[in-house]
Amino acid sequence: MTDNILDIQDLRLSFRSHGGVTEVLHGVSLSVAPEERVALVGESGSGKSVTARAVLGLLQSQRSAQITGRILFEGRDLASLSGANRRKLRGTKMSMIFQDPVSSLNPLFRIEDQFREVLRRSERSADMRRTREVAGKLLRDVSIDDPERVLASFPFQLSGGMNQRVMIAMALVNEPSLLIADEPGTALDVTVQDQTLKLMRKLADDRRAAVFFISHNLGVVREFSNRLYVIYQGRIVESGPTGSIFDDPRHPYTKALLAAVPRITRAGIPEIEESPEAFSAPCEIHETAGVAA
Amino acid sequence: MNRAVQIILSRPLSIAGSVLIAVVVLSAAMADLLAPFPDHRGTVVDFSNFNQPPSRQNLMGTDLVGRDLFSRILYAYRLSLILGAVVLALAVPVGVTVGLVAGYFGGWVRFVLMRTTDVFLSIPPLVLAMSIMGVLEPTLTNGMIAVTVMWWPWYSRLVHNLTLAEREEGYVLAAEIIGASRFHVMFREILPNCVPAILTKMTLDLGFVILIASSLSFLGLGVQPPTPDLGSMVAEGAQYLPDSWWLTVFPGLAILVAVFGFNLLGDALREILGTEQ
Amino acid sequence: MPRLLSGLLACALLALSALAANAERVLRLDEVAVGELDPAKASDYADSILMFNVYDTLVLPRQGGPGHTPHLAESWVGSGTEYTFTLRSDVSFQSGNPMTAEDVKFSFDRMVSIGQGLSFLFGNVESVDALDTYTVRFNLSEPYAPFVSALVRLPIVDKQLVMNNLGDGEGEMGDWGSEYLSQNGAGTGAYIVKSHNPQDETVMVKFDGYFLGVNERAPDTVRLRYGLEAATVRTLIAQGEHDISSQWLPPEVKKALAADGNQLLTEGGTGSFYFKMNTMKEPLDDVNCRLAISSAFDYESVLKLIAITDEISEGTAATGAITAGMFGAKPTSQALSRDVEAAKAHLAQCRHDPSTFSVEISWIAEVPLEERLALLLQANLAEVGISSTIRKVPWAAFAGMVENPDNTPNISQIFVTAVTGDPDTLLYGMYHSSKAGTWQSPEHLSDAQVDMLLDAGRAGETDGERESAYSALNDRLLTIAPSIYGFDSQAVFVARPGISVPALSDPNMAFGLDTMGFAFRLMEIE
Amino acid sequence: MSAVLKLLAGRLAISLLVLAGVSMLIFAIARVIPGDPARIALGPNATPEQVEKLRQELRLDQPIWLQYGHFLSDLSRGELGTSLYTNRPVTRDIAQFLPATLELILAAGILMICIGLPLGIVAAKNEGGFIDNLVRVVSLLGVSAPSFVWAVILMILFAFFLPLFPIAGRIGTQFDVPQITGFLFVDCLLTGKLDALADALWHVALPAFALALSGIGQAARLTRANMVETYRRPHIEMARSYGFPEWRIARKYAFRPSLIPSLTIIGLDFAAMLGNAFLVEAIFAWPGLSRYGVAVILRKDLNAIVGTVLIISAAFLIANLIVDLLIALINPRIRHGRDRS
Repeated sequence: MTDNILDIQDLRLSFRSHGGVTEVLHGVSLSVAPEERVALVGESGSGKSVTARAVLGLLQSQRSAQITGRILFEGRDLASLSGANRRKLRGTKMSMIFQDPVSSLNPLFRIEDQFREVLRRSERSADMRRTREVAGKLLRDVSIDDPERVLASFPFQLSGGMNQRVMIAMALVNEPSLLIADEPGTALDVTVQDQTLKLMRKLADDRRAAVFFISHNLGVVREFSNRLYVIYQGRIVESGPTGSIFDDPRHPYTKALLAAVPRITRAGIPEIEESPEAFSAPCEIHETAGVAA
Repeated sequence: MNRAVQIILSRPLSIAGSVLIAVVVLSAAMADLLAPFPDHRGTVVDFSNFNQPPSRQNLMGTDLVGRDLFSRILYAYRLSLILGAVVLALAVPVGVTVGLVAGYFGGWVRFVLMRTTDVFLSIPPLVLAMSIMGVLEPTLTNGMIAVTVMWWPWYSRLVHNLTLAEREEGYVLAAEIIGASRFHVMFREILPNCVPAILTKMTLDLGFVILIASSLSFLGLGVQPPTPDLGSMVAEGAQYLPDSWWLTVFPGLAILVAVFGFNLLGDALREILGTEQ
Repeated sequence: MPRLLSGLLACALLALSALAANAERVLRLDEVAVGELDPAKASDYADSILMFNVYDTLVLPRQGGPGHTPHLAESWVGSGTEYTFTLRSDVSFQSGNPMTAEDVKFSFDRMVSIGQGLSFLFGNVESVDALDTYTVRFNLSEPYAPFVSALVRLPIVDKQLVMNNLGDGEGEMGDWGSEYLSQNGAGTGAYIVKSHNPQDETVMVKFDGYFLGVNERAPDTVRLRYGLEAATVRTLIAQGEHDISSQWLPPEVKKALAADGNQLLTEGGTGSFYFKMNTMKEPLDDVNCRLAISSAFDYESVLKLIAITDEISEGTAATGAITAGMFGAKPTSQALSRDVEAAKAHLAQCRHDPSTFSVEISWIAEVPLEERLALLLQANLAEVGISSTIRKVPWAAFAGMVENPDNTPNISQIFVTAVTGDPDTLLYGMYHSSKAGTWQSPEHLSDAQVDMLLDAGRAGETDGERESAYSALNDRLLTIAPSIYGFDSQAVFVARPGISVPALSDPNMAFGLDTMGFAFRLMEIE
Repeated sequence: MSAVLKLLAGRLAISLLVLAGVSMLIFAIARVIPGDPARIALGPNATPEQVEKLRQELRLDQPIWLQYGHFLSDLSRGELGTSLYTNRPVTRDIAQFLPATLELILAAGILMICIGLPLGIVAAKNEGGFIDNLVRVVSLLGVSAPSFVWAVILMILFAFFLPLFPIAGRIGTQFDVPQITGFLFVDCLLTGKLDALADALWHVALPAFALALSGIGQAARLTRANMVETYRRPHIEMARSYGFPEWRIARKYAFRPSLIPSLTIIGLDFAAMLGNAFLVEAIFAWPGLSRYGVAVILRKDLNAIVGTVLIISAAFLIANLIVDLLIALINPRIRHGRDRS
C-alpha cells in the first residue's frame, strides 16, 4: 500500500474493567515514513501512550484490552501475526525508549547484563565480550566516556541522565528501523532532557531510523519532529508538518496547547483551560507537500 | 466511603467476608435468642444424652457432659469477639504511641523503644504468651493480658515505619515551622495519616487474636470451663477423634469461619485503603 | 484411583508388618511423657514400667493373693526393726557382674541419698549392712509393718557399673551416677535398655541371661512410646501399629476400640478416686457441710460416666475410705449411695449459710475426666442449694497451691494408689496430720483419732491387728468426711488381640501392685 | 562484599543485644512463677530438708539479680542448669530435642516456599482471574485456621480414613538409624539407609504440611501482591518492549525483585512456625523441642523454660540473619552499599 514504516488505520481501543468498558482510542490514524521523525502530542490520558504500546504489540496480549483497526508495520498487519512473531519484531525492528530511565532498567542486574539480554535478541550466541564490544561503542556514541565503568554498574549507581543515555544506546543495539520514544527524559531536569533529545536526533539520523515520538510538550516537539499529530481524548485533532502547525494552528485544542507552551514547569506539564465543547471540533489536517526531510 | 462500599460490593470475596463476619457478630450478639439451650453455656450435666452425634434436637451434637454444642459455640463466639476487641483496644494504643514516639523523636529514644520492641518480637508469639500464662493463672483476664503483651509490638513497628515516612512530608514540616507542639504534630498531624494502615491491620488482627487465643486455650492456658471456648473445645474433642468427630469439627470450623471472614474483609480493606504492607 | 492406591499401600504395609512379625516379636505400648529411667527417681506409671522390667527387687507381690514371694532374695527372716535377706547366688546383672549384698546396700544408699522418687518409703530404715556376699540386713528405727511390701520399690542397681560411671557432684559419690542412669540401665531385669529418649521412646530388648529365663513367646523388643495423643493411639491400634494403650485414654475411646474387637486389660484394687475437701477453710471446716456434700454426690452417675462396656469400667462403687480388698475395707455390698434428704439435713445443721458461700471445685488439667466429674458434682450440689465454681489447675500449680490451706481449693480431685499395694501407703500420706498439705492431702486434716489409728495400722504386728486398726479408721473417716470417696479406681488398658497379659486379665495372676502387671517377660505375643 | 559483612556484623550485634534482652525478660518471667519449683519437682513426699537442699542448688534463695549473674556465668560455660522435668541437663535435652524440631520446621519451610511461591506467581500471572481468586481463597483459608486444627483435620483425613501417612513419631519402628548428628535425615544419608530416609520423609510430611499451611497462604498472598506490584513497574514494560520471552520476564524481571519483600515475611513466618510447632508436635507425637517447651512451661521448670525460650529466640534471630544475608545477595543495592546512588 505505502512504503511507510508504520501505518495506523482507524485504531480503536477499549478496556474492560469493574466499572464497565472504557473507550480510550476512538479511531486514530497516523503514519510514519522511513527516516521520518513524527511526534504525537497530547495531555496525559489523551491516549498517546497506549497508541505507542499498541504499536509495540504490548496491549494485544492483555485480556481486558479490545483493539480494532489496523496497525501496519513495514507493510505487515500486526493483528495477522502470531504473538510470537509480534514479539520477534520488538527489540529488533522496533524498540522503545521510556520516560523514566532509572526505574525502567532492571534494578537487580548490571548494565552489561541488560545489554547482553538485548543483544541476544538478534545474536543468540552473544557472549559478554561481544556485548561489551557492541555496547561500548554505542555508549561512546551517546557521549559516555567510560563505558567500562558504566557497563559494570547497576542502574541505581548511575545518575538519571546517564541511565537515559544507556537506555538510548540499548534501544539502538539491534539497529531498529523504528524507534519509539515515550516522553524521554521527562523525569529528568530540563537541561538533561534537552541533551537527550539532541542525542537521539543525531543517532537516529546516523542510523537512518524513523522515530515515533510521544510528548505532551509542544515546545520540545518543535525542535525535534518533522511532522506532528495532536491527540485529544483518543482522537487526532490536528495533523501536519511541524512548522505548518506551529505557524498556523487551526484546532482550538492545538491553540490552547500552544498558548501553554511558555509555561514549562519542571515537570513540563502544560496547564490548559478546559473547554471541551470547542476541543471536540473535527480534525484539522495540514496538507503535506511530499515527505519532509 | 461510597467508593469503599462500591468496591466491596464489586468483589464477591469481600461480600463473602462481610457476610461471614455479619453472621458471626450477629450470632454472638443474639446468642441468647438463637441458642436452643442458652443455659448450656454454663454448668449443665445430662449424662443420659452425652457425646451424641448431630441430630434435629442438637444440631451439632452434644458434648461429653450432654450439653448442646451449637448453643455453646454461639456463646464461644461472643467471648472470642470480646476478647479480640479488648486485646486490640489495649494493644493498639500502646503500640501506636510507642511507634509514634520512636519514629518521631528518633535518636536514642527510638533505639531503646524499637530494640525493646524487637525483644518482644523475637520471641515467637505463642511462646511469649505461653510463658506469661504459665506464670499467671489461666483466666480470661490474664489471657487477654498475655495476648496484649505479645500484640502491641507489631503496632509499634508498623507505626514507627509509617512515622519515619510521614515525618519527611511537607505538612509535618509546615506544622513544625508554625511551632506546633510535638504532641500536636504526632497525634494530630502524623497519626491521622497512619489510620488507614492501622485500621486494616486491626481488621486482620481481630481474626488472628481469635486464633492465638484459641491456640492458648488449646494448650490449656486460656479461658476456663464451664465458659465455652472454641480452642478448648477443639483440644478436648481432639482426644475423641475420629469417633466423636463433631466435638472437634464444629468448633474448628467455627474458628475457621470467623477468622476467614476477618481475613477476607481485611484483604479487601487493604486494597480499598491502599495500605499494602 | 485413590482407593486402589490406598489398597495397594495397605497391602504393602501388611506384607511388611507380617515380615516384621515373623522376624521378631515386638511389643509397642505408650505412656505419658517423660519416662524416667533412673530407678531412684522413678515415681509415676511410665517410670515404674521401666523399673519393673530393667531392674528387679528383693521380693515380689504374690500373684492372685496377699503377701510377698522371694525374688532376688531367696528367703528372709525378721520382724520389728531388723530384717535379714539371703540373696540368690545365681543372679547376674545385664553387664555380667554378679549381684551381691553390696549391690543391695549400694542401691539403698543411693536411693536415700538422692532422696527423690519413692525414697520416702524407706524413711524408717536407718541403715543396711552387707553381712556377707549373699546376706544383707536392713535396720529399722521403729517397727514398720509394711516394710517388706515397701521393698518392691527398691530396685537393685549394678554398683560396679555405676561406680565406673560416676559424674561430677559434691561429695565422694559425685552425682551417684545420675547422669549415667538417666540414659542407661544397670539392672538384673529381663529387658535391656537399647535406647532412651525421655520424651519420645524407650527401646528395650530381651536379656538372654535373665536369672529366671524368659518365655520365648515374650516380646523380643519393646517400644515404650511417650506422650501419644488419644486419637493417635486410637488410630494406631486400629491400624495394628500399636499393641497396648495406656490407661489414660478417655473411656469413650476405649469403648470404641473394644467395639472394634480389641481386648480390655484391667488392673485394680490398689487405689481410689477422691474429692478432697479442705477442712481448714470455710465453709468446709464444718463437718456438716462436708457430710452434706458427700451425701449429695451422685455415686451412681459417676459409675455410668466411667463405664466402658457392660462388664468393664474404670472403677467400681466405693464402699468407704479404703479401697475394696485392702485391710479395713467394707464388703463390696455396702456401696455408698446418694441421699439428697440427708444432704439437706446436714446442710441445715452447718453453721455456714449456703446462700452466703460458694465452693470452688478444682480439677487437674492433665486429667480431662476430672472436668466431667467436677461438672457432675457442681450439678449435684446445685440440687441441694450449694453454689459452686469450677477451676482447672495444671498439676504443677496444684502441687504448689496445696501447701497452704488458704490457697487450697475447697474441693480438689485426686486419684491415689498405694504405691506398694499396702493400705499404709494409700492412707498415711492422705490423712496423717504430719503429712498435711501435699497433693495427696489437700484436706489438711488434723484429727488425733485418725493419726492414732494410722500409726497403729503401721505398727501392727499381725494381720489381725492391722485389719482392726484400719477398720476403725475407715469408720472414723466416714464420720468426719474429709473426702468424698468417689469410686475404687481400676486402670483399663486396650490391647490388640493376640497379646496375652495374664497378670492384667486373670484375677488369679494379678499382682495387687500397680504396674507390676506390665512385666514384659510374663506377656505373650502370638 | 565488605558492605554485606558490615551489614551482617551490625545485624549480629543488634541480634545479640536483643537476645540479651530476651534472656532478661524470660528470666524475669520464669522467676515470678508462683509456687516453689523445688517443692513441685520433688513431689509430695519430700522432707523440708530435701526441698531446702534443692532450693539452694537452684539458687532460689538468692536475690534475682544474683541468680541472673549465676545464670550468665553458667551460660558462658555452655550450661543451662538441670531440668526438673527430665532430671537431665537442659543443654542435653535441647541437644536431643532441637534437631527434631528444626527438621520439622525446615520441612515446613521448604513446603511453604515450594508451594506458596508458585501459587503466588500463578495467581499474579492471572491477576483478577478465576485462578487468582481461587488461590486467594485457598491461601486465606490456610491462614484462617490454627495449625492445630489443620493438624487434626489432616490426621483424620490422611491417616485415619485414608491411611496413607503415618501419624506419630519421626520414623517407623522397623528402622534403626544410629544417632550421629541427631538430624534424622542427615543420619540416614550418612549411614546410607535410603529406605529409612524415605520413611522419615513420609513421617514428616503431614506434620510439616499442617505447620506450613498458614505459611503457604502467607507466602502465596505476599508473592502475588509483590509480583502484581512488580509487573506494574516500568522495567517489566521495558523488558516486554524488547520482546523478551514471558517466562524470562517472569523469572528475571518480576520474580527476583518481588522475592525481596517475600523473603522478609518468610523470615517472620519462621517465628510463627517455631511457635506453632508447639501445637503440631503435640498432635503428631513429634519428639521435638516445642513439645518439651509446653511440658516444661506447664511444670514450671525454670531452667528448662529459660533454656528453651532462649534457644528458640536464637533460632529465630539466626533465621532472620540468614534472610537478611539472602536479601543482601539478591539486592545489589544492599550488596554495594546504599549510599552511592
